[in-house]
Amino acid sequence: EPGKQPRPDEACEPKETYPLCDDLIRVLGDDNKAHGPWDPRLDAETLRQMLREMALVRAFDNRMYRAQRQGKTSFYMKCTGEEATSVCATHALDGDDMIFPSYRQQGCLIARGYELTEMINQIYSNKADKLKGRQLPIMYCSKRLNFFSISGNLATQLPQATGFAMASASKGDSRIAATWVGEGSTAEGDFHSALTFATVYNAPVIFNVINNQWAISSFSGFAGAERATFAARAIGYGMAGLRVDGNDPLAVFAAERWAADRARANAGPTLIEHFTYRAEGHSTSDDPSAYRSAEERDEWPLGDPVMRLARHLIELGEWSDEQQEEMDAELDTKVRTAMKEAEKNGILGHGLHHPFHTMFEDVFEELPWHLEEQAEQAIRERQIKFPGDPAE
Amino acid sequence: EPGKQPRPDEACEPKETYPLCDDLIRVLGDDNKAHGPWDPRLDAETLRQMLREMALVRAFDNRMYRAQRQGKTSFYMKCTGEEATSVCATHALDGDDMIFPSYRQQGCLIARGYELTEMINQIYSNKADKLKGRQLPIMYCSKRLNFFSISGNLATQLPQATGFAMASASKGDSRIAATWVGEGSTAEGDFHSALTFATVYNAPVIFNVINNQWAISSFSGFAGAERATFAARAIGYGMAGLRVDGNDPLAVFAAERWAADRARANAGPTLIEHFTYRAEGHSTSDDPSAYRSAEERDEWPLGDPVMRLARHLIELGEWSDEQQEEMDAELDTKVRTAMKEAEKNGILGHGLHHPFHTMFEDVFEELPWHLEEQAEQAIRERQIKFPGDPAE
Amino acid sequence: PAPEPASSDAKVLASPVVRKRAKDLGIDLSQVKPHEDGRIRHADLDAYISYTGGFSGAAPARSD
Amino acid sequence: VREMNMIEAINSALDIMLERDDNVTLLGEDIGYFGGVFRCTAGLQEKYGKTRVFDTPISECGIIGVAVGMGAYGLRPVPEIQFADYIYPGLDQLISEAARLRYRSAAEFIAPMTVRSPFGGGIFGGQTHSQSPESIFTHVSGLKTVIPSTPYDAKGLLISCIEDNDPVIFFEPKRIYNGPFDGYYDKPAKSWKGFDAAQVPTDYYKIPLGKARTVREGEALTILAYGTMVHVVESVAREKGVDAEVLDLRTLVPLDIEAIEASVKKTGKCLIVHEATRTSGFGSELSAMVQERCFYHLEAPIERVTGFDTPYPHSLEWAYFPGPVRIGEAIDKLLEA
Amino acid sequence: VREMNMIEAINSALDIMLERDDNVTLLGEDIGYFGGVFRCTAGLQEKYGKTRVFDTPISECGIIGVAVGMGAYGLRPVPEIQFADYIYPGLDQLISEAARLRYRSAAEFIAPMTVRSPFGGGIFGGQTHSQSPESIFTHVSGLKTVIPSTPYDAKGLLISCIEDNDPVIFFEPKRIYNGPFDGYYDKPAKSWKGFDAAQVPTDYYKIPLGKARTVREGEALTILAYGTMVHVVESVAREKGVDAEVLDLRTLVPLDIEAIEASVKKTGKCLIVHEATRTSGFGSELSAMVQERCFYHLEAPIERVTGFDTPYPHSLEWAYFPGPVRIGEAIDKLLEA
Ligand SMILES: Cc1ncc(C[n+]2csc(CCOP(=O)(O)OP(=O)(O)O)c2C)c(N)n1
Ligand SMILES: Cc1ncc(C[n+]2csc(CCOP(=O)(O)OP(=O)(O)O)c2C)c(N)n1
Ligand SMILES: [Mg+2]
Ligand SMILES: [Mg+2]
Ligand SMILES: [Mg+2]
Repeated sequence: EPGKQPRPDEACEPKETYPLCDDLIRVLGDDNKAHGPWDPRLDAETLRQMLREMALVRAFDNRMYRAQRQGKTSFYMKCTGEEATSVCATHALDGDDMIFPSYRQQGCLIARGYELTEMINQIYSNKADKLKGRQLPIMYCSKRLNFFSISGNLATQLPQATGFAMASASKGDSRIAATWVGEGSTAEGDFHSALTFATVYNAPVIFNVINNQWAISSFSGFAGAERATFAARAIGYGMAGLRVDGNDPLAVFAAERWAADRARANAGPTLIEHFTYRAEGHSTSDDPSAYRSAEERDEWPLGDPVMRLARHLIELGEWSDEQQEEMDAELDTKVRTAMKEAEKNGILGHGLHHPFHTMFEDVFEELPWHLEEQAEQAIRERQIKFPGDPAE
Repeated sequence: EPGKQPRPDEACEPKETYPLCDDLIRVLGDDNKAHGPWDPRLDAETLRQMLREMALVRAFDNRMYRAQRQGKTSFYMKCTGEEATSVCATHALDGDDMIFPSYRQQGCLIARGYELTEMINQIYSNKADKLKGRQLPIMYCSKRLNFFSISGNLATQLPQATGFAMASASKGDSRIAATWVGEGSTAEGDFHSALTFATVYNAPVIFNVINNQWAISSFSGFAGAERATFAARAIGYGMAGLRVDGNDPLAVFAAERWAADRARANAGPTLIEHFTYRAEGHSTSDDPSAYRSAEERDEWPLGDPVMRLARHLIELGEWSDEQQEEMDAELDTKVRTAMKEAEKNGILGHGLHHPFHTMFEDVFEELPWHLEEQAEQAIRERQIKFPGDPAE
Repeated sequence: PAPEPASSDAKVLASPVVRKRAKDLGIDLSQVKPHEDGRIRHADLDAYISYTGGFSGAAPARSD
Repeated sequence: VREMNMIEAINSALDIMLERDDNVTLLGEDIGYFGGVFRCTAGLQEKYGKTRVFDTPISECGIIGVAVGMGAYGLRPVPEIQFADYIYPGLDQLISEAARLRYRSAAEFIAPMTVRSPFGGGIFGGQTHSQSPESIFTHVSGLKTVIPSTPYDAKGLLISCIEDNDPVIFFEPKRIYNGPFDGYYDKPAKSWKGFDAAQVPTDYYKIPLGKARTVREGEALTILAYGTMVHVVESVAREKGVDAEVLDLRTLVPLDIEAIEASVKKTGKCLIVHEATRTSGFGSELSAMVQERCFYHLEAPIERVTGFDTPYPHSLEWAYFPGPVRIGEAIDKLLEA
Repeated sequence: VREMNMIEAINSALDIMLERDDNVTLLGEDIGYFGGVFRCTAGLQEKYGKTRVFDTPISECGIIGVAVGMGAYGLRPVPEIQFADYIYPGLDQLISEAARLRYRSAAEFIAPMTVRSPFGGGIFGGQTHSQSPESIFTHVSGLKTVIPSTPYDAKGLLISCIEDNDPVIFFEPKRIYNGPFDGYYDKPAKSWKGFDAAQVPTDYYKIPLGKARTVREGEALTILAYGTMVHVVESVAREKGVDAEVLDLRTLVPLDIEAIEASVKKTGKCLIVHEATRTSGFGSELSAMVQERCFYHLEAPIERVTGFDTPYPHSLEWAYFPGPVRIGEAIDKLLEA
């Protein structure tokens, strides 16, 4: 029940959080009001900002999904319904805290103000893609925004975040690390390594487990959800754990901020389970109707986080349906403008890629002789295949 | 305090065991009597049998340690102080339950009646070693006794035990699997995989974590012991967990039997932390004085399990100091007789090894051409180096 | 990379099959005049053989 | 006999083995209810139940580790690793355990598992859905490595692998699941329809491990390939009208050295083609062996055509892929030598 | 300059780098208080404290994974894997993460780590304390592989690795930690005492990566080796009085191809020696490259002398080890060819 979960002090013993591992921290009630000690008491401006970013993520996902269907790129992944778990969590962090994301955290980047065109260039793997077309679409990276390079290999980011946090702590730095992982991916050994190292060294790191109840076609039970919550994993390590309604933007913010404050106060790591729902397919390569019922989506467990925040703002008298509609239209235009901008740099497979030599760069800091030889080979092949075309 | 820990029903909800994860199940009191609901009420004959086997393990360890020092083999590992965790746990299992050991479970083999000569042949890697000299000393294997091949790679046996248990369950078989792992090794990802699979499939498997407080030179805190017990790891998975005084033979037996009954009743896996103490160095390659104080060993936390059981039997009027002394002498003779027997088959590095061709066998079921070629090479080399000596 | 032209004291350049044939024929390859790229081919061996009037019957000419 | 693509042929092999042997058990991420992300196990859980064909947690270490334990019990597990790129977390269980178990237990325990995994690029999968790590496995004593190139072979080889009592890694070239690929990414994709090798008996049959297939006979040079590259090589040879002998190795370990040796001794020239990264790719072992065994027959340096020593780049994957131009160049070089 | 064995030389390199660069951080199982099971890190925790030199949980995945994160922060981590045989649980973090990070982030993030690990056999370590898995790493694009053969080289190379901004795997041949080994296990063990290569400057110096060392010059044949085998090869050549040119490769990737090519073109014959399992060992890559680049200079088949394709057997380890007899046979064969 919203508002009924106790909120222990940020510096408490991990034990005090254990009841929260089996509960669900909620702030927004059916009455669209904020309740209880976890209410972060954010000002309307911040709330509107979070709303806007969540809506932007939604608009972006919809457009990019269609772009993939139109053949502009090879692959896309939406985070529909999970926007709060990235956007609102990022708001609770400092800008220089380091984010170690999984692949469904476009919301973190958007919350940090990443340029949509940059994102789309990456998705199109075009000549302006700053990752030089090397990565699968949506595998972003931005050192400037303290957003680590996304890996295709699940759960590897967890020990990495822990290592970053250990390094920061050892340098007496106040930066913390936060990492995101799907509930299915928690079964990987990296999850255990990360939690073990984090407890042993009391690392200032936050583990966000996004329990959207599905891992491709596998229900969360295949990661152990039927016997214990994912937040409860924390108990085994003697780590603080929280379980939060991931579709409640205020609760997500509050839990993440609690963990950030705790980490920054050197009181240790926190595992947060964000209970949410993957409203769409796993990716553009997936058709969820093969393994789950259509009704499930229609019921949309926990409700749409965007609408929940909008209704809260309306309830506060700080927002209106008209504003919402206007904003949605504006954001869609914004996305479309960015798409057009990005398309000038090319779409996947239409020639406007990076020069062939870039393919051999950054394997090492310096190009060794064998890669130089191979680069020459690649460029020669290109000239043979497209005699007219200047290869580079 | 001995006897004060509640004993839930074997088929209980995992939750009921959680208080036991932070406690320590003890049966034998300072008065050398058995106390409380965990008293397994074993008859004197069984107790004497367990006592004898623990003492035999002790005698064996002492002789083999010296044999290594005398150059008869390359390596040895004692389990001094931890005898109960293997001997008494094995007694609680059925003979056809499958054991997936780590390297310090000589007690399991001895409890199942493995011939000492066989063990020593393996330790000497001599021509009668049924593992054909291929494995490091003490890396035993006995399919006949349902004792799986020991690996040098830590924690790999945990998912394997789970897989065995899953297979047994899927066949409707009543055999269960039990596996042993050092507390230090629980940090490996395999531990997490095993516990995850075991919960998801409700596998009939027992995870024995032998917390002897040291992993080579590293205190158990480096595996996370300062924040939570190892038994508490179970809580994170929603698995039953018990924490037991590993130097209390009755408590070890009782806990293992509880878990075995539970598994056999299809009520799921159990994690048992055996809290004990590695009284000696890690192995013959190790000198513990470099990292821990001499007093620590002298205090021998929890007391010697062999003496504790002996005193209990004496208290029961079923044993005496004289019998104990006699038995020790007899067991030492037994070990020395077995050593002499084994030495007839050779000691390490003194010629009485397996023929060279065996080195190429069992890589695959059938010898492929490249291994046949290599075998010929090896035999030719031997003839060049020792022209007189019949190579095979 | 293409074999560089042999200098006067350089080693003989030839494919293994040419070396084998020369060996079977008892020909010392260093006596054979290589092709202009420095490498001895079957044709160069053939030329050597017919020049020396040797074993041309036993070893039919081959092309590369 | 029925026309099947490679997915259907694999599915048929699994179906038959599940039917014939109660101990055959399939496990892997998304393989059960859903039938696998490439649908290779479609319908099998429904047919054989959840203890024979089941979904697993996302833990490759767990998947291979429990398969070792199942093998110790007496089952014959067939774990699937969703992409070869994701096998690394399971490598310790595969290398240190499955591959060593027979040896270290003196054959008391065995690991008769067949690890299936799609591998290779050319599907815009980016660097973590395109790798060809086969050479790593060929270095591991105790492991067999098998790679089919047609639906017919896939079924017959997979059945042999499952019946084999040693651990086998069975890499499925995902680029040719649905049709052979001649290397021209810019031409319309072909399906397996109409190809002889897609005529697959619906019943049980085996293709022995360790035997290569002569794809075409020739005198001018020998080309060694496996998986997707067999088709690319074949089409280049055809196109160029070169009298090449093409061998599809099918099994990398144990290798059919006899077939290779006989062919290279006949042609005197050898080209090795694989998609994997060049350095220490399996081509290096092939090259070394051919050189050792056919040295005095060699008329030209053995050539390797391979992927480059970079990760597989998403947008430049066709620059990475060892396609017709790279292969053609190497053939020319060999013929001119 | 001071006489050091290889352990002391490594310790000295680590000490100097900890001193010079605050970002250098050592981590691994038992490396802190205890100073490592081979004592390579002895005294360093005491000197630099527990945040610079620390013990870790027993999780190779964690060790390499946190090192990636530390690198992202700006540290220069030097993780130790206690034995090369135990690196497999950390392979995913090494291969899919450390080695790929620079590439996939277009150099925004790097993994400037040096993974140290003792490898190789000849110490009665049995199959899980004797492996030589180097070739696996040479197949991974983005990783460098370095193997020293003397105390002098160990220090100079290790300093270069630590300063290098790419991930490096630094394999330490444990058989020669305490003294060079000529392959005669039945003779008394030698220490490094009195050997030139044990005269190690106490100060900072570097040996560049990618440069081989000419151990001895010769005209009759070229022998390529690294690590322990350098010494075995050298002593066999000396003993047999063969005019062999011996190259110690020192770095496998990137390889000093120039030195190799020049030598083989001079001698016309090449022997490659390593302790690792033969099939797909690094010898195969060396053989392939030499053959590609020196083909027309070759007067005899390139020979490989290697460990066998079996696990390293405990009691028969000297039958496994590529010792003087095996090497001698190959040399004779090459000279007679
Ligand atoms: C090591 C590894 N194994 C398998 C995969 C294939 N894979 C990609 S996403 C996915 C499901 C992940 O589910 P979850 O962690 O719940 O994240 P979600 O997609 O729900 O956000 C799988 C199995 C992978 N990428 N990496
Ligand atoms: C994967 C792996 N990493 C490291 C080692 C080296 N090693 C052998 S024993 C050991 C300590 C294990 O300690 P613990 O698990 O507590 O068992 P104990 O020795 O106390 O019985 C280590 C680190 C190994 N054998 N395997
Ligand atoms: Mg999920
Ligand atoms: Mg221990
Ligand atoms: Mg099989």
